[in-house]
Order: sequence, then C-alpha cells, then structure tokens
Amino acid sequence: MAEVTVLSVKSPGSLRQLAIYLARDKLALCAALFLIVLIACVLVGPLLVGDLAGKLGLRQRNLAPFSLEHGFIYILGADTLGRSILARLIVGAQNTLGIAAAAVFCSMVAGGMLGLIAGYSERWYSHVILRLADVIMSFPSLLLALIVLYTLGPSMMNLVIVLAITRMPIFIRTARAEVLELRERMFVSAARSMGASSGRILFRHIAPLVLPTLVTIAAIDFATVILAESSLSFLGLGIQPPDFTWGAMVANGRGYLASAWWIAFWPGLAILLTTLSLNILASWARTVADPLQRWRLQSLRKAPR
Amino acid sequence: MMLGYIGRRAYHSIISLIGLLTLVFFLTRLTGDPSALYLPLDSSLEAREAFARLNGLDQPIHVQFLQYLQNLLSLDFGQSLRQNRSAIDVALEAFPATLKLAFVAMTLATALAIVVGALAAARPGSLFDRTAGLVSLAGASTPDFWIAIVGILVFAVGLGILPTSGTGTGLHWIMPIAVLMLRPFGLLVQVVRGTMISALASPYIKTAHAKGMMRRKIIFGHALRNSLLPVITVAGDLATGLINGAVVVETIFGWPGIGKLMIDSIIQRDFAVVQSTILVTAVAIFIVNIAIDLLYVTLDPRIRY
Amino acid sequence: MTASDKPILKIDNLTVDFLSEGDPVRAVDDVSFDVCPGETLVILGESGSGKSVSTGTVMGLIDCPPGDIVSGSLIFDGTDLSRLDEEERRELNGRRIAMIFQDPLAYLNPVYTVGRQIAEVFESHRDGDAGPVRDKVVHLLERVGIPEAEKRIDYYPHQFSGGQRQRVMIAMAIALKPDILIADEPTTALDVSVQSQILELLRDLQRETGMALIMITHDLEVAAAMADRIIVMNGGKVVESGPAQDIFTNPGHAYTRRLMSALPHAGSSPKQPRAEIKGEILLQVEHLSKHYILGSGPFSSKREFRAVDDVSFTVRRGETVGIVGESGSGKSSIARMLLRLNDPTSGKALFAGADIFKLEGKALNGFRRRVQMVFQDPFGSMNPRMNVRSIVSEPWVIHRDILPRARWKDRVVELLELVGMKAEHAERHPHQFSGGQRQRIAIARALASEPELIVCDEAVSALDVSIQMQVIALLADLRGSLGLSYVFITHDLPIVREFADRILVMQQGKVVEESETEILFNSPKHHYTKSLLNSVPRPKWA
Amino acid sequence: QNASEINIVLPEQPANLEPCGTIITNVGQILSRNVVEPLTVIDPANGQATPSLATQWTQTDPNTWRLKLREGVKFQDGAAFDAEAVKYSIERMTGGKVTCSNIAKFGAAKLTVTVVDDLTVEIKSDKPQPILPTLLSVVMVVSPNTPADKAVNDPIGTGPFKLASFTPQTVVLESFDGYWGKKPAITKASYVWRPESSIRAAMVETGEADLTPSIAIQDATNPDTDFAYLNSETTAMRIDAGFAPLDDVRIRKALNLAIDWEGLAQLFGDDVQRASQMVVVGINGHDDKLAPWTFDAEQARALIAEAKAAGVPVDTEIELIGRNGIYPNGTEAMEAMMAMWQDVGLNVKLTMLDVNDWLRYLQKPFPEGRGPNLLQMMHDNNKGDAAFTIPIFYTSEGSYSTVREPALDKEIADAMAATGEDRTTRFKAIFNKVHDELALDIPMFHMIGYTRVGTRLDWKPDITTNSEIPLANIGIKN
Ligand SMILES: Nc1ncnc2c1ncn2[C@@H]1O[C@H](COP(=O)(O)OP(=O)(O)OP(=O)(O)O)[C@@H](O)[C@H]1O
Ligand SMILES: Nc1ncnc2c1ncn2[C@@H]1O[C@H](COP(=O)(O)OP(=O)(O)OP(=O)(O)O)[C@@H](O)[C@H]1O
Ligand SMILES: [Mg+2]
Ligand SMILES: [Mg+2]
Ligand code: NI
Repeated sequence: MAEVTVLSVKSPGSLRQLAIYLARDKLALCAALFLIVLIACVLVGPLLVGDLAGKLGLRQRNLAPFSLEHGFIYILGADTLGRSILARLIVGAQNTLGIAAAAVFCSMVAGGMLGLIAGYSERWYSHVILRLADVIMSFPSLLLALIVLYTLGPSMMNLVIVLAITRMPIFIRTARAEVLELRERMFVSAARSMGASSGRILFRHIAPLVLPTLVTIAAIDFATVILAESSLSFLGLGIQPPDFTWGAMVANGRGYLASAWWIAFWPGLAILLTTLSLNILASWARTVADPLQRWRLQSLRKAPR
Repeated sequence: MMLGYIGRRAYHSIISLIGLLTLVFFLTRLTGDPSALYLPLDSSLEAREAFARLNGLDQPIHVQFLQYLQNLLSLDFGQSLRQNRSAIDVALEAFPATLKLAFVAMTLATALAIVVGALAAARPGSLFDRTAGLVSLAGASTPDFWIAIVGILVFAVGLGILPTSGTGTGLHWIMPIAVLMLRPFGLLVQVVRGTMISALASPYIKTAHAKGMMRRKIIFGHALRNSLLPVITVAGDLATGLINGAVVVETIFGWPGIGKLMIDSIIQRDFAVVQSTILVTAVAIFIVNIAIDLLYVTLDPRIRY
Repeated sequence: MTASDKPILKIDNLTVDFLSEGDPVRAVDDVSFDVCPGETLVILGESGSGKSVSTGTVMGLIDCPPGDIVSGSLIFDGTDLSRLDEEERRELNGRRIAMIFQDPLAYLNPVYTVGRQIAEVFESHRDGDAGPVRDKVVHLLERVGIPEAEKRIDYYPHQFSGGQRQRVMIAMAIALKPDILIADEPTTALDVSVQSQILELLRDLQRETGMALIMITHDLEVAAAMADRIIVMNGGKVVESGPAQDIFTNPGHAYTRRLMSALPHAGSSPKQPRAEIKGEILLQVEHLSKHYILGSGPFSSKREFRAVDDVSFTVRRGETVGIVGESGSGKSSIARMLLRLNDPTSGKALFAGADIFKLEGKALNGFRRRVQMVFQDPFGSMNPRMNVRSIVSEPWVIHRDILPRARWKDRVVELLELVGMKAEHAERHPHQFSGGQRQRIAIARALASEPELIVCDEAVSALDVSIQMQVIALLADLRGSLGLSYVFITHDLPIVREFADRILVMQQGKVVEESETEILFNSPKHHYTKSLLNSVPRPKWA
Repeated sequence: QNASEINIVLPEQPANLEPCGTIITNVGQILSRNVVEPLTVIDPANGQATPSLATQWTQTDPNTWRLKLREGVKFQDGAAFDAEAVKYSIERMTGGKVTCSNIAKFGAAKLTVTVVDDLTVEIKSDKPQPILPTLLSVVMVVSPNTPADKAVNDPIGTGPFKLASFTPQTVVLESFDGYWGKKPAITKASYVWRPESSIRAAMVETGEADLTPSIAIQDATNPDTDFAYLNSETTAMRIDAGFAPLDDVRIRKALNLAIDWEGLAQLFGDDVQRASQMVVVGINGHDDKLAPWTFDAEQARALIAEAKAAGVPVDTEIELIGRNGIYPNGTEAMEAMMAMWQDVGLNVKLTMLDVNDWLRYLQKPFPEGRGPNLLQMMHDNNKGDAAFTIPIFYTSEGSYSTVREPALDKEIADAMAATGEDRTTRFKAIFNKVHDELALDIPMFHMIGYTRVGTRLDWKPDITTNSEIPLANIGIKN
C-alpha cells in the first residue's frame, strides 16, 4: 500500500532515490526489511516448511516455546494439535497477507474513489454514494457474510468481497471529508480554469492530498481485516481448515490464554508487527510524498562555517 | 439553508432506511429456514413444519414482507422467536448499554488521541512521537479479546484490583472502556498525527507564531482545527463501528449490548430481532453521520453543500 | 519625530541557506543592517533577493531545518534574538516585533473569522489594559479602512478581497503597537487611495509610539514616500545602503541605477493609442452582477452583498483593458466569473460570440484553453505537491494538441527564462520560492497554453520594477505578435497607463468611468478617478 | 452478601424462561427443579424414574398410565396443584400454540389426559409408551394461570424457588416459602452469563461467583474446585452410507480403524471415555462389554485395498462436514481426523459449517446434491433410555438416519415395544450389530464436563448437570 503513494512521487531516478530516503529512516528501514522477510515467507515458506505446518503431534499438544527438545522448528512452541507454531506462522503468511492485502486494497481503492466522487460532485450520485455508505455501515458484516455464504458459497474471492465491502465506508467518508475542503482551494479553481477535467482535478490534484490519510487508515485496517477474517471463518465463509491464517491461529488460541499463552501470542505478534511495519512505512511514504516534509529524509549538507 | 439541508438529509435517510430494511428483510431470508434452530435436534419434520406455520415462516416471502410492512405501519416490529417478546423491545433494551460504552470510549479515545497525536506531530521523529506511535499502534492491532482476557487475568485474578466483569460500580467500567478504546485510539493517533504534520507546515502557523501565540494554542487552536475534518470523520466511523460492534467487550465483560444481540440473532436467524436491531443502530448511525456532516460546516466555513 | 540613533534592531552578517539534497540554496548572504526607533528602513531589491527571508529570520519564522542560519547576529534592544527560548521569543513576537506577511491569504487561517484572528494578538499578550477585545478589533479594522467593520469582523478570510485581507494582516500587526514593524510588501493589493491611507496610518503610529518600521516594497514611489534610509538587495546581498534621498538621487550600484531608470512614472511619455486594436470583439460583458450571500456561521442569518453590480464592457482582439479601482470593488469577482469559476447572479458574457456561462463540454474546454488567468494569490493557485515543471506543463497535459511531449521540458525552461527565472527552478516546489517568483511562475503557466485572452489579477504586483518591466514588455510583445488580449486588473496606475489601451474604473461594484487610457489620465471625469490620480505618494524629503 | 445467597455463572444467556423449554441447557439449568418441577425425576445412577410431583404410577394398559399426584403442593402464585393443573400443563405442551421444545422427547405420540380425581390423572397415548414415567421427567408443571397460547418469561411452578427478576444481565431466584419439601439451604441465587470459559473460571476463583458449569478442560486446573463428570454427551461421526464408497462396510470399518484414538483423546482431556455406542453408562441399553474400535492403520489400509480390489471407488472425495463450536476443540478434532484419514489413503475434505447450515445435513430431508459425507455430531441422552437414541439414528425413518435396513427397522421396533430386562438386551443387541457388523457410524467419545464449584459450596455435579442444577441440593459449607 505504501507503494501507491510513493509511485505518485515522480522524481528522477525515483527508485534509487526512494531507497536512499528509506535508508535515512532507520525505523522505516527495519519495517521494510520485516515486510521483505514476510514476502519471502509468502513466496517460499510453503515449500520450506509446508508439511510441518500440518503435521499433527497430538502427544505434544500445547508444547511450550523456547525449548529445542523437539527441534528448532518447535522453538515457538506447538499449538493445540501439536503442530509447530513457527511453521504455521510461515505458511499462514500467504493466506493472511493475501486476503488482508486484497481486501484492504480493494476497499481503499473503491472507497477512496467513491469518496472522491462523492466529495467533489454535487450531482445525485454523490448522495447515492453517501447513503450507500450509511447503509453499509448499518449493515452488520456478519449478516453480509452469511448472506454471501448462502447465496454465493464460500470462496476466497467472496471472503475478500465481504471484507472489502464492510471496510469501505470509512474510506468513502474520509476521502469525501477531505475533498470537501480541498475542492474549495484555489489551486483547484486554477486547474479548472485551465480546462482540467473533473477526473484530472480529482486524481491529479486532490487525490495525492487525500491519499496519505487513506493509507494511514488502510495500514491499521490491515490488522482489523486479519482478525475479522478469522471471525468469519467461524461461519464457514472464511478460510477453512486445513487452510489457516494468522487470524485463525489467534482465534484458535483464544481459549488457552490462561494456560498456553503462546498459541495466540505468536500469531498475534506477527499481526502486530506486520501492521506496525505497514504503518511505519505509511508514515514514511507520507513524508516522502509531501514536498514540505521531504527534507526530513534528505541529507542536508550544511555550508561550511 | 441549514434547516433545509437537515430536512433533505432526513428525507434521504428515511428513504435509505426503508431501503435498508427491505434489503435486510429479503436478504436475511436467504440465510436459511430457522425452524430447525428453534427446536431440539431430535424433533420431527412435522414439528418443524408446525413451528414454521405457527410463526408464519411457511408463507411465500412477499406475503411475509407485506405483512411486515403492514405491521410496521402500526409500529409493530414483530415478535422475537427466541425471546418471546416484541423484537423492538429487545433491541431498545440492549441499546443503552452499548451506547453508554461507545460514547464514553469514543470520547476518551478521541480526546486522548488528539492530545497524543498533536504532540507527536509537533515534533515528528522525536522520542515521544516514536513511542506514542508504537504504543498506540500496538494497542490498535492486538486482538481485542486477547487484551480483554489477559486484562482480566492480570487485573482481576492476578492483582485483584478490578472486578472480572459485569456491570455496576465504576470499577466495572475501567476494563471494558480501556479495551474498547484501543483501536479507535490507535487509529486516531495516526490520523491526527498525519494531518497535523501537514497543517503545522502551513503559512498561517507562521502568522500565529508571529503573533506570539503560545505553542500549545497554536497546535491545538490553529493546526488542530484545520486537521479536524478527517479526524472527526474517522472518529465518527469508529463510533458507528462501536455502536454495532462492541461484541467482544459485550460478551467477555457481560455487558448485554446490541452487538452481542445482533450476532446472536443473526446466528439464530431471529429475523424480527435482526431487523429491529438494524433499525435501531441504523437510526443511530444515520444521526451520527448527519451530525458529523453538520460539524464539517461549522468547522470549516469554506465547506458548503 | 526624531529618530533616535541607538539602533533597536541590529543585524550583522546574516547568512541563511536552504538545505536540500545537493547544494544548499543561499537565500541571504552576509547581510547587515540596523534600524532605530522611529525610523523607517525600506528594503528594495530584486524579486527573490532574500528580503523576506532575512526579515523572517528576525521573527524566528524560518524553519531550521530545512533553513539554516549559517552565521549572523540579531540583536534586538540589547538581547540576542538567537539565544531566546521559546517563551521569551513568544513574548517578543506580536508585542514588540510584528510582521505583515507578503501573501495575505495563505497567512490567514481559513477556518477562523478575521476578528478572532486579530483578537488572538490581544489574548496572547494579555496585558493590563482591559476593555472588550472585540471593540478594539473593530476599531482596528476601521482604521485600516475595512467597510462595515462591525459586521465584517465575523467573516472568514475567503470572504474578503485580496486588498481587504492585506489590511486585516496589517491590523493584526499593528494591534499591540509594536516597537518594530516589519512590513513585507504591505500595499501590493491596495489601490492608491487606500494605500495612502495605510501609509498615513503607519506614519501616525511611528509618530505616536516611535515605532521602527522595516518596509519591504518594490514600489519606488511608496519607498520614497516612507523611507528614511534604504537598503538595496540583490542576489541575497546588500548592494547599497544609505539615506533615502541619496539613493534616489544618486544611485551607486548598477542594480539600483537599473531600478531607478525602470521607473515608468519618471518620464510620462504620452502614449499614442495603438493602431492594431481595431480587431473584432473578443469578449463582451453585459450587465454582469454578482451578489454574495453573507453569513458568519452555518446557522446565522444571511444577507446579500452586491460585489459586482451591472458591469458591462468589451475587449477586442489584441486589446488590453485595464481595471483599476477601490480595493474590494469587485475586480477579482469579475475575473472569476469570466473564468467560469463563480456563477454570476445575472448578466451575460460573450466570448467570441458564445455565452461563457452557458458553455458545456467541448465548447467549455475549448474556451478554457483560449482564456487563462493569473490569480491574485499565486501561492494558493498552485498545487503544493507539484513541482514547477508539472505546474507549468499542466496546460499541455490537459490540452494535448498544444505541444508535443518531447518539447515540454525545453519549453518549461524557456517560459521560466522569459519571466526572469532559472532552469534549475523547475524542480522546486511552490513553497520554496519568494512571492515574486511565484507570481512569475503563475504567469509562465498562463502563457503556456497559448491563450487568446489572459485575465491578469494583480499579476505583477509583487515584482520589483526591473522585473515588472521585463514581464510587461513580454506581455506587450505577445500582444503584438500573437494578438493576445488582456484584462489587466491592477492597482498600479503607472503600469496600466503604460500597458492598457482602455481603462475601467470601479468603485463598490460599479464601473464609474471607462475610457481610453490617455484620456482618462489627462481628463478624468468621475470624482473617484480624480481622487485616485491625485493620491500618488510624494517623496518624504520633498 | 449473605452467606446463603449464591451466584452462578452460566456459559450462555437464556433466551427466554419458558418452562416448556427446560431441555435447552441454559433454560433448564435455571428453571428445572428450581422454579418448575417435573412429574418424575430420573435417577442419574440407573436411569430409572423416581417420584417428584407424581408419587406413584401404574400402567393400566399398554397405552395408558395412571398417576398419583403429591398432596399439599402449592404453586408460587397461590394456585393449588392438582390433577387439573397437570392436565393443563400437559395440554399446554401438546397444544401446539406454544413452541415447546420438551415435547420433542415424546416423538409423534398423541397424549390425552383425563382427570380421575383431585390427585389422580390418567394419561393415554395413541401408541404403547413403555417408558412414559421416564418421559414425564420433561413435563414441567406450571400454574394454571400461565397463558396457554403464548410462551412466557415469568414461569410459575411449584419449585423451591421463584423467579424474582429477569433482565439482560441476570436472572434472580429467591426461595419460595410455600414449598412442599425441605427448605433449601440457599435463599437466593443470581445467575449471570459469560461465554468465555476462562472468565467464568476466574470469576469463581476470585469469589465473584460460586459455581460455573462447563468450563473448558484447559481451565480446569484446580483439583479442589474443579469437578469432572460424565456429561451424557457422546460425540460421533455419522457416515452417510447411501453413497459409494461409504456404502461399503470395509471402508466404514477402515474409517473407524484409521483414527489414533489415544492421540485424539488428548484434545478432550484425561477423563474422557472412548465410546463404542451412542449412549453413556447408566442409560438403559448401554452395553458395557461392547468394545470400541482401536487404532490400526495397517488394517485400515488393508481394508481399503481390499475394497479397492473389489471395485469400490475408494478415491472418491469424501466430504467431512464439521460444525463450528459444536464442542470444545471440535474443529481441531476434525482437522486431526481428516489428517489421519488422509494418512490411510482416503480422500477426505473438511468443510466447517455454521449451525443452521449444518442442521440441513443432520436432519431429514437432507440437502440435494450431496455426495459421500461424514458428519460431525454430538448426541445427548440424559433421559435414561436408549429409546431416545436408537430410533432416530438407525431406523429408516429416523430423522438423522442414513440407513435403510428393513431388518434393522424391525429389530428396533420390537425393542421399543419391549419392557424390562428384555428391552435392555434388545437395545444392547442393536448397539452391537450397528457397531461390529454394520459399522454404521464412528462413535468417538463420551464427553466429560468440568464444573468449577467455589469452596463455599457443598455440591458435586453429575450426569444431569447439563440439564439442571437443583439449588435445593446445594449445601453451604461453613
Ligand atoms: N523554503 C525555501 N527553500 C528553498 N529556497 C527558498 C525557500 N524560501 C525562499 N527560498 C529562496 O530564497 C530566495 C530569497 O527568497 P525571499 O522570499 O527572501 O525573496 P524576496 O526577496 O522576498 O522576493 P520577493 O520580492 O519576490 O518576495 C529566493 O531565491 C527563493 O527562491
Ligand atoms: N466568497 C465571498 N463571500 C462573500 N463576500 C465576498 C466573497 N468574495 C469577495 N467578497 C466581497 O466582495 C467584494 C469584492 O471582492 P473582490 O475580491 O472582487 O474585490 P477586488 O476588487 O478584487 O479587491 P482587491 O483589489 O482588494 O483584491 C469585497 O467586498 C469582498 O469582501
Ligand atoms: Mg518576499
Ligand atoms: Mg482582488
Ligand atoms: Ni505597486
């Protein structure tokens, strides 16, 4: 998601430049490295430890972490069926990140787009969009999930649709709120006087100023979506066992917080670190994208004195 | 002009409300016949048919809908199948608890987030900024039930300073509110921080400095006021999220609110209650959204509808 | 009034850089000057020569980083300004040192009423003298000549005209009768009569309280009228300084000489009406009116304000119509309506025969290509996220047929150079420029789409005389070679006299007089026109 | 808080307090034998009916039973308990105007009640009802002032406690002074509900509550307060024998043999008992000697190979249908079993459904277009007799049944009509046949419930705790 903002910054040799900016912000660099590791997990994790993630060990249920007795793969302990938590974290990354990224991205893009339109235009459809947002907000996501489940059947696609739709209103309304103010700015008038189409004004002039806020929200929504996904699997719409996500792993450990904290803790930590990294990157991207703030990431060479 | 706007909005909202109820009515019926859920597992097919007949579920759906509309006109919202009483009573009874929780949690979260976010934005990259960011994000991306249960285990069982759950004294409020606040707080801190950084770079902040205003007043008077639009929008969205979704807190801490009621009645296919709860929350959500839209105009004189 | 000779503010060897990736930009280079109580120091200089930055440093308003004060000492009344902590700084700002910013719209907070923003000065420095703040604010607004101050106090900045905002800014600065007032181009948007009123007000204050005044201006007449001493800046350096009369009568430095000779009013060479303006009618405005609905809050009562009241005029191809008039008389409103940015309350405007207000779709798009505007507030009219290159090349993106993409880069540089800027400026963002530089970027952008009509709303008001002349010459040149027409809104009589073929004089929304330039200047009919022509400032030493 | 007042925390909020719904766990645990009393009570030890509001009963003919009622009993609203009241209560149950869960236990039987005298009633059924006294344990007698056409939330019965309040947070019962029996030690009981097992356990630990039923095994960590008890629930997988390859008995046996039962038991705790039949010990018809299947993957593979050789399409995908939240660790169990079956070479795919969806598979009519499937289920028979189990599972008409074996139907019909020792042996024979010979299902475990009882109370849970918590039996230690 962070990439979206970054791409809109057109500067020469922009990729290299971005890398330099990234190196300047140590925290953002860590975040980026963490995400790269995650992406590596997504790509090659299942090949490396795929079998271990599903391997039952009923006699080592709830194995405590930090013991090497059963091999390194059990360093983070074992879950309620005695499966290696580490292996499951690695394998689970794929589904988790896939679903969350797809859902958050769709809701941000669709919601943001609708919000831009609703804020900018005064035609009937902007009312319709807003009332639609009201309706979605009032419509319980669980009910929506059930309905989709019963009418369309369970599938990854449907899951993403449900999650994306339920998260959309916040993007619609936030984008619109910002547009309401931005469209009164002089540079919008200036663009209009030059003959810029509404589309250009929205996407070239207004959207770059709205996007940072949307990305901030999206980054946090990532965690929300991961957890929401696990509650939907309870209905049968989410990822179904033997497939799993971090959200499902957390939910699985729910009953064991008092007796085997590690079952919910590690996947929870993974979700937290992912969200955290995304947020740090989002705020870094925000700085990069804002010409008034960009100096924070530049090497400011002072004159000799 | 404002009254006209409110009137128009109310009118639109009523139309959307009717649309919503119709949608809910037909869509909920897609989620299966509830008869089997209400009878013991070993009850006979005849018993299930008798049940459907008794509750009018055997009628064609459009007949049921007409009946529903007709009853609506006389303010009869149907009977709860589960609870043996009027569905709207059930919904209205559950609503205040949720409303209280949501109100207190949102007020606190927003106030706190504004302060923390603004101070973080005042010195981006400072220690305070980084700590506040990490802590608030950690809170926002940790599963709420995790915090709730661990909180109970620590504060009620371990330290014995708070009651585990339930309602009654002021102490009973502490944990539910804290858990409920985390996500809104985390998200709002990020939003406030982001928009404030931009606002603080505006020229009018220079004017304020030149006037010799106190730093605190500049941050909270000038910069904050200009960044409130997205903040209240997001806060509003989160508030509506709490209105129909404080489920975890309600279940774990035993606050019998509307979120839990909604989930239960959806799972149990208690259609009349589903419809009534949605009606109640939708009205609340619509009102919140209208209030927020009015707030925009008061906050930013340039905005007009 | 006697200027004491102990400087209240003394600046020595000030050097300020702006840092970024690559080499720092030196905005101010080893500048020293001082000012004594009761004295007026005028800073003249080229646009972009570091006037605003060096005075901004005095108030501690340059963000460091990215700004970097390389060296220099700033001594105010015996205290070293660079050593102050936040609270001490705050005590000084607003009460003892005040500033009038160059770009009044951006520097006013859009969401607060002007009354409140002025009142904040009092509230920030709560001193003994009691009395309702509101009355004081109303009084201040009256002093700076805002009509209906009692009501206007509750309006928001965007409901004011450019000149009115500037006066709000001034009111704010003089609220506490500071020891030093730094006025950065305080009268760029004011018509001559209001300008003289403001200048008088400043002089009064100096007489009353012995205020020291540092005034940045590009307007040599104003400079002459106010200055005790003058310093002249160029390229970040002070190139000349001395008593006002000496500089005017006997300029030493080459740049100063160039300045003085560029003075258009010096030799009022009677201009012959140009022959080529007999072209067809390009723009015909008929009975145009604009009424604003005014109200201070969403729930307050509303009233109607006639900003433009039954205005008619025509512009021929190749002709320049100047609009001069009172600040707040509706000039910008007309401009905005002509550009279809605001809807008129009534009236018609025909552009090349088609009613502008009824244009739709393709026709509207074509119109927007043929008509451009330079906004009174150049900073606000540029997207803060775009760099100059994309700002200037935007018309080509919108209207694909103007210029092939391959030529954009060169053309941007060309245009920038035409308005006196440099190629390297293309990669910078609007906030990294001086007021005059932004104005020139706006002009470059207007020229980029190769329009037929340009509406210039105070388009050269922030430029120093030398660059002003360069830009005017450029515009005149285009008029000649391409048949461009201009609606030229300005307060600057010498410039309209030089540039416009015909002049409309506006007052309170109405056109009170319209005639050929020379006729107007030689035999004004309306008493308002007469008063305008008569209030040309006089040199202080005369 | 007064020493004789206790707090009980239940896992679920009772949706209503209709006395006709006491077989629903969270209603029964509050109302049953506290507010309303049944005509008979089942002795948990042997499954036999013992007197409650009915003191004696005799079968006058195969279809008719005559009951003697207890004397000197009053309803909490002052109405007298008599034959009319019993007739009213039964007619209210069977009238069809009130949705009555309890009536399901009677199957399709039609009952007619006649008042013989003040304290005698005669109950006539349209078919022989050998176990009517057992069935009468679900007949809760309510005051004649209870509306007959409307479910209620303010039950009035003859029990030792009367309902004081019912709010979304709590139900409060207070002792009823006019109770006919011994005065209970407890004067007031407040019920609250928390779904989270660990919270309930914590509430008893901190003293906020005195008793909570059904905590999760991992929360039952304190031997002093946590009691394990066989809770009458039996878990199993139903095999849909109507589809290949499940119509082949070798495959069904292989399914039973492929599971590492000991390993799987880990999920349900040390006290869980391996099941070989769908009823627990103490239920009439349970056969102690019927041995459960043991884990033998080799044999399972061999059986599958054999079936394959015989042309059975063993590679067909078999759908394993689970239900979310059916019992603790239910999903894990499904995952584990799926893995084990896959291990022996069966193509099993898991689908977890929500209750309503799952119900379509459980009860007839089954959904169209299903293929070979295994259904996760749990059966609760605490009513003392296998008659509540065998017919619905194994007859052709049985509402859960996927079997069509006329011979078996006949056997079951005979057993149902039999009484006494004969009845028991016949039931045992059926269980044996179903298990060893036909392998119609995959019985898993007899489940264990854990209840945490505060140290203040003197009480032990038993097999009936899932349906009732009689406050009168709870003593206070001091
Ligand atoms: N934030 C900034 N970053 C980089 N360069 C800047 C910045 N602000 C100003 N400059 C540069 O510093 C120089 C001095 O600017 P300054 O605003 O002092 O000019 P000025 O003399 O006030 O001109 P004008 O009359 O046009 O207002 C200009 O060349 C400008 O481009
Ligand atoms: N949006 C608005 N709402 C209400 N009143 C407005 C608005 N814009 C302008 N006005 C008022 O209309 C009048 C004309 O404004 P306009 O900006 O056209 O003046 P102007 O001639 O351009 O003045 P200046 O030379 O000071 O820029 C002013 O009195 C101003 O206060
Ligand atoms: Mg300047
Ligand atoms: Mg103007
Ligand atoms: Ni001027």
